[in-house]
Amino acid sequence: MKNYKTIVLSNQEISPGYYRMQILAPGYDAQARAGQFVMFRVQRSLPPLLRRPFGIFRTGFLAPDCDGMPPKEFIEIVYKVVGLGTEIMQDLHQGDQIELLGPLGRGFDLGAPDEDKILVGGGIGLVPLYMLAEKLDNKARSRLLMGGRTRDDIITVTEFERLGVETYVSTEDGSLGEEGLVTQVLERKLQKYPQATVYACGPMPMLDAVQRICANHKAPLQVSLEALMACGVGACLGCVVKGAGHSEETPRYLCTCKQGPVFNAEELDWRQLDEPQQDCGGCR
Amino acid sequence: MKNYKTIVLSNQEISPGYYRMQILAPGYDAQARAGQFVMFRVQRSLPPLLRRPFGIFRTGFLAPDCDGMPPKEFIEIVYKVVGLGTEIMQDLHQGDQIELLGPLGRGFDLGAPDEDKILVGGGIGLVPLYMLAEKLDNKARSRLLMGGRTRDDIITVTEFERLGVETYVSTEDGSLGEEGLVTQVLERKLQKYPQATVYACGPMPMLDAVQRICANHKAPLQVSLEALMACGVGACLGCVVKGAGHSEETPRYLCTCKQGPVFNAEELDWRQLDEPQQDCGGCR
Amino acid sequence: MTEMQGQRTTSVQRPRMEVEFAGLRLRNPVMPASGTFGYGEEYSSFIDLNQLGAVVTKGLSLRPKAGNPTPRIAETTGGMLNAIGLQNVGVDAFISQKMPFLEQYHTPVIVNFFGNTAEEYAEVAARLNDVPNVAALEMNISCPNVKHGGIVFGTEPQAAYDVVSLVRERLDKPLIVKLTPNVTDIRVTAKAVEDAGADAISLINTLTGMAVDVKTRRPRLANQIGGLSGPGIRPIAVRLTHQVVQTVKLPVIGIGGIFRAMDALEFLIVGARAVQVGTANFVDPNAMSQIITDLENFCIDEGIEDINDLIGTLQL
Amino acid sequence: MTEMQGQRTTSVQRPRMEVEFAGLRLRNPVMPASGTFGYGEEYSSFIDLNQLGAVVTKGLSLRPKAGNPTPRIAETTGGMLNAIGLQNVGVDAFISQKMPFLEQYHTPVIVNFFGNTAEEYAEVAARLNDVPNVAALEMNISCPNVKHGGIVFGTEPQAAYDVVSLVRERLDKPLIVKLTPNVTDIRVTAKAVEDAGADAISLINTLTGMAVDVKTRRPRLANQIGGLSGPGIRPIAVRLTHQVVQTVKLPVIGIGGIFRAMDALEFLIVGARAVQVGTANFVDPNAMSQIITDLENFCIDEGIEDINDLIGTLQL
Ligand SMILES: Cc1cc2nc3c(=O)[nH]c(=O)nc-3n(C[C@H](O)[C@H](O)[C@H](O)COP(=O)(O)OP(=O)(O)OC[C@H]3O[C@@H](n4cnc5c(N)ncnc54)[C@H](O)[C@@H]3O)c2cc1C
Ligand SMILES: Cc1cc2nc3c(=O)[nH]c(=O)nc-3n(C[C@H](O)[C@H](O)[C@H](O)COP(=O)(O)OP(=O)(O)OC[C@H]3O[C@@H](n4cnc5c(N)ncnc54)[C@H](O)[C@@H]3O)c2cc1C
Ligand SMILES: Cc1cc2nc3c(=O)[nH]c(=O)nc-3n(C[C@H](O)[C@H](O)[C@H](O)COP(=O)(O)O)c2cc1C
Ligand SMILES: Cc1cc2nc3c(=O)[nH]c(=O)nc-3n(C[C@H](O)[C@H](O)[C@H](O)COP(=O)(O)O)c2cc1C
Ligand code: FES
Ligand code: FES
Repeated sequence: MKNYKTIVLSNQEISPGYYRMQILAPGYDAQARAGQFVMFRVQRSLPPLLRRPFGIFRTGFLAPDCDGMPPKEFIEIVYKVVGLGTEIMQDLHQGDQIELLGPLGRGFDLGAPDEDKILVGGGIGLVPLYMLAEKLDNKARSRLLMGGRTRDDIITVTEFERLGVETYVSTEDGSLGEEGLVTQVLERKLQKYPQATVYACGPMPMLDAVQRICANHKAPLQVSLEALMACGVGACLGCVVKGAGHSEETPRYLCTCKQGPVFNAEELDWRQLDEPQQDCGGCR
Repeated sequence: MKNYKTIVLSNQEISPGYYRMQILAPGYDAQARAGQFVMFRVQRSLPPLLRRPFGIFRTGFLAPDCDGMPPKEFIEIVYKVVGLGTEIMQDLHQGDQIELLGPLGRGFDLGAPDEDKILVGGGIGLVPLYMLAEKLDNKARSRLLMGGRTRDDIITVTEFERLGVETYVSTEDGSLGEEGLVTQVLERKLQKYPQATVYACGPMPMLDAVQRICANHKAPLQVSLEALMACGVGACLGCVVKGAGHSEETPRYLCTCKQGPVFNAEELDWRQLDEPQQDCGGCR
Repeated sequence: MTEMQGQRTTSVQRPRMEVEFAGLRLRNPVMPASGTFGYGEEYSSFIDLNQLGAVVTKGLSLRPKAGNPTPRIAETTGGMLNAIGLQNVGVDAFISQKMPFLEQYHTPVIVNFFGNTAEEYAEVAARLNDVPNVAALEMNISCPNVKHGGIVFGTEPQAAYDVVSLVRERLDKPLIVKLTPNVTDIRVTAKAVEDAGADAISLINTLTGMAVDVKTRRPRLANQIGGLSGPGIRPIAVRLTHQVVQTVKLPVIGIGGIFRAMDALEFLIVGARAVQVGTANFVDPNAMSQIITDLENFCIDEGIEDINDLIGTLQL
Repeated sequence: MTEMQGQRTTSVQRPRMEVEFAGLRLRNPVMPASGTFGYGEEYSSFIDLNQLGAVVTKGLSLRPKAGNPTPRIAETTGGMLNAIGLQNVGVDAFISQKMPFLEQYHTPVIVNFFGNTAEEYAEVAARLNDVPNVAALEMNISCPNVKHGGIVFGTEPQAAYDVVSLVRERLDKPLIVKLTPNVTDIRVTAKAVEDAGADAISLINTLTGMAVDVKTRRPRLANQIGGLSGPGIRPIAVRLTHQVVQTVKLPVIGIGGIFRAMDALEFLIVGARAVQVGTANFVDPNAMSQIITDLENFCIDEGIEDINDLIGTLQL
């Protein structure tokens, strides 16, 4: 975990309203785990006041320079333009100075290589699943279910396919892949691979449905959550989510930034996760 | 007077810390008078909250496009980087969107063509004098005295010379032209041209000295002042300056933005103009 | 280069934007905040005064007031401090020299006023009572009472009650009382003002603040302290507006840090019947016009036919 | 990519940065504000705790406190609202689980605490009184008194006096009392707290605010209202600090919107002996470190040999 000033390497629109940004990020390739995130800040920009959290899409090394120096590490984030901060981000160019705090939080548990795995991503929720898929030892036994409202929300398909992960696409309007919800597909896949571990990231209603299906099938489930965050390091207690066993009398809150963003489904209180007040403004 | 969104045409450093910006500005060439100013805002930028006032250096027309449209008007401003707003301004590029409110305030009274005229500018105070010099009918009878701390503060000399105005340069450190204060030169010139009208813009201590010299010589004087401004149009009453006859008991305040920024020396209360509280933060 | 604009050129049914309260009928709920729009004329080349819900004047006193020494303003993060010192031409010069300009427009004129004593307040109100085209008065009670040790009228419920009662006796026109936020419990002042016979409440006036120039080690305002306004204070203003709406039956006008339609909507949703735009006018003379257009568009997008259907619809 | 840094590598004589007050001796006048720095450990991989003037903990109560439902935070222009609801591990768990980490450093630990009743306050203080490495206590009186209709202790001078007196009886360590800005006249509270035996005053806690999501028409905080912090409130905090310094003899710690050394200097110049940095930590975990460096550099540039020579040097 570090905080430093660094620069944007590239920033491109990859689908209407979705951008992919490469950032010079020493230390990340060695340290970052799938499911972790960064707190991103546009330097000298105020507003926004607070940093914005983004999942790590992937890490890597730049092609080495001819200067004999060790190759440079980068991370990539993929973000959807939704408000003040992301609107400013979309205008960033190569060389612009930013600040990066990370890698933060608890990532996915990669499990054993000989397990079946089903990755379920909705819209921007696909982001952390890419790094997860990349790190999985046995890609042949992993399937990725991609869901979105329209074809525009199905981002980075080619990247996933290049990894050699079997992918299934569904859209609510049928503009790409199967028409309907990604959870339909999950239901079918779990029937086919009843021993599978499920990894999911996406909007809360999707996660809620995924949780129900997994509970029915008794399939282990890891979910990656979003929450409003101020600090990202467990200091402000702004990002909490209700934990299993939470009640008015014995409240039990978990920090999404530190104890998450990836949780085992059993750790969470699912009855209350879909309450409207859990909605973080524009939670998708 | 108009307020509109427009774009930066160019923005270049012309001396260390001094920039010259060309802005697309329909209507200004016909309307703007020498000594008037604009309220400038970097769009979508907050902070700074308030607009920043800048004198108009010159107006003009771009070389006509081959599209058959009438040629486009522009203005130029010349600014010194001193704080938050000007720091952001120095990073603007061609095509960046900004907002312009103006032309504002009372400009210089150009007087009669057959008068001797002496223009006295200190540092950034040279800005409104350029447009003034340009508009004067009889440049042969006009002299420009340029003062500054060092050679870096003597900006846009070549532009003035190109106008055909006789220019005299003095710097406090002697790094360019005569060593000493511009007011020394003024004293000499007024002896030579005792009927001259004086136009001055620059830091308050300079204006104060100029006023004393002119009063001694009974030379008519017009000065252009700076003041902290919020609105620029006479609505907030933030920019006032003490008028002639001002006292604690019968206070008499004039709006720099509306009744100025150019005042006849007799309109102002010179005893109090050099009080420290008149200093607007970084007044130069 | 584009002239600022925002009107949609669709055939959609435009929502009803008029609001009515305290005997006023406004074209829309948007008006300038006192002291940020001069006497109307200053901004009239940038914005069509006929577009506005009302015009609110700079605060007027019985005699002309010179105001404070300079510097009078200082920019702060997300706001500005001002200590103008209520400089104004005085009520009589306003009536003779400034009203005629405003009478050219068919927009209601709300005259903001103040005094140094309760009697002065009452006297200003009485003089304005006879001016036909003055639609309503807005009484600024954030002023020190020189007869009572300089305690600000608006911070003492009893003093607020007394001065509003006195004005009420002399005034037939609608009386809006503008509250100061610099109190422990604004509900108490609001109640006092309601009991004293106000027709509406507007809030908030500026919060008291101070800034220091660290190089010279002087306060950045000659007056040392000044009033903080701008977007940074909006959450405080929304909270206070909410509290007052919950406390009194009077209609409320929300003020504080409104820069965009979204900001105005916060106040309307918590229950304000109208809003005033202050500091935003300095930043963008077109701000009110844009807010009006965007409020209409918001209503269209949300399927709201009458903006009154939005007012006070906070979901708790 | 550059690691953040700012130390000048010149041979200039470094200024004296230590400040002393209320029996505390701090390496420099910069410390975190309660609730924005966890229990110290959370930020320890980003900032060397040994660099700081002191560490101030999250507010502690007698029993663990769960805090409010979510959403608990909302960004506003130039600030943020929070309604964390004082979630904390409780004083006993703090002593057994959190103190050992802090004891690894030689930076004074200031423990912030609160209660729902005066007795609870006193009991928490008593338990902390016996913890050797706790350097001082900071008492947050911006909490509702559940025994008295939920009136906030800090808004009632008598209630403030009573609760501080009670704590004073049970506490030998230095007692800092942290004031709420949501009052008509903070000088009255400051005086009450001084009379009740406080050793120092810190201010300000957050201002009460509210924000509304205009699409859902709900408050953006589940708790409806929350505390406003950040750079937008700084002018209010500077003004209140100035007023309190002028009123009491106690040393004062300034808090509110401090993001840069320039901001800290405003408080020191009006007379604060130290400052606390809150929201800025979220934006930049390195903020305090940068502020300390820049304060030193400011002293060097201005030829100030001892930072104490700056304190209270406001030119009026
Ligand atoms: C752990 C984590 C990982 C994330 N990963 C990604 C990602 O890979 N790609 C991506 O596009 N988005 C991701 N998000 C959501 C992303 O943080 C928000 O979309 C972003 O903060 C919106 O900022 P804004 O200023 O554009 O929106 P605004 O609505 O203007 O933001 C206002 C405030 O709300 C917060 N906020 C708004 N939406 C969200 C949200 N959905 N989740 C959390 N905070 C929110 C902002 O951070 C800010 O504090 C992630 C969120 C979390 C918590
Ligand atoms: C009528 C007029 C004409 C001007 N013409 C020019 C010009 O041609 N070229 C040029 O470089 N400068 C000019 N100035 C000064 C210019 O407005 C300031 O340098 C500029 O506003 C500084 O902004 P900042 O954000 O960089 O500084 P900051 O110090 O961060 O500004 C803080 C606040 O103080 C105000 N301020 C600071 N210095 C001045 C000042 N000297 N005068 C007025 N307000 C100030 C700012 O507008 C802002 O509100 C003019 C000022 C006036 C009133
Ligand atoms: C420069 C200035 C002058 C003001 N003068 C007055 C005044 O004369 N009377 C009054 O009641 N309020 C006055 N106010 C307060 C505003 O009307 C308004 O209540 C306050 O600025 C908050 O709104 P805002 O944040 O939109 O500016 C003034 C505010 C400013 C900034
Ligand atoms: C998320 C958050 C939690 C806070 N928790 C506490 C607390 O537990 N006790 C307390 O006395 N103040 C608390 N505060 C108030 C801060 O200590 C500080 O007084 C306030 O934020 C103003 O400073 P700032 O503008 O630098 O943030 C909290 C503030 C924030 C933003
Ligand atoms: S974001 Fe601050 S505790 Fe999680
Ligand atoms: S700047 Fe507002 S009156 Fe001059």
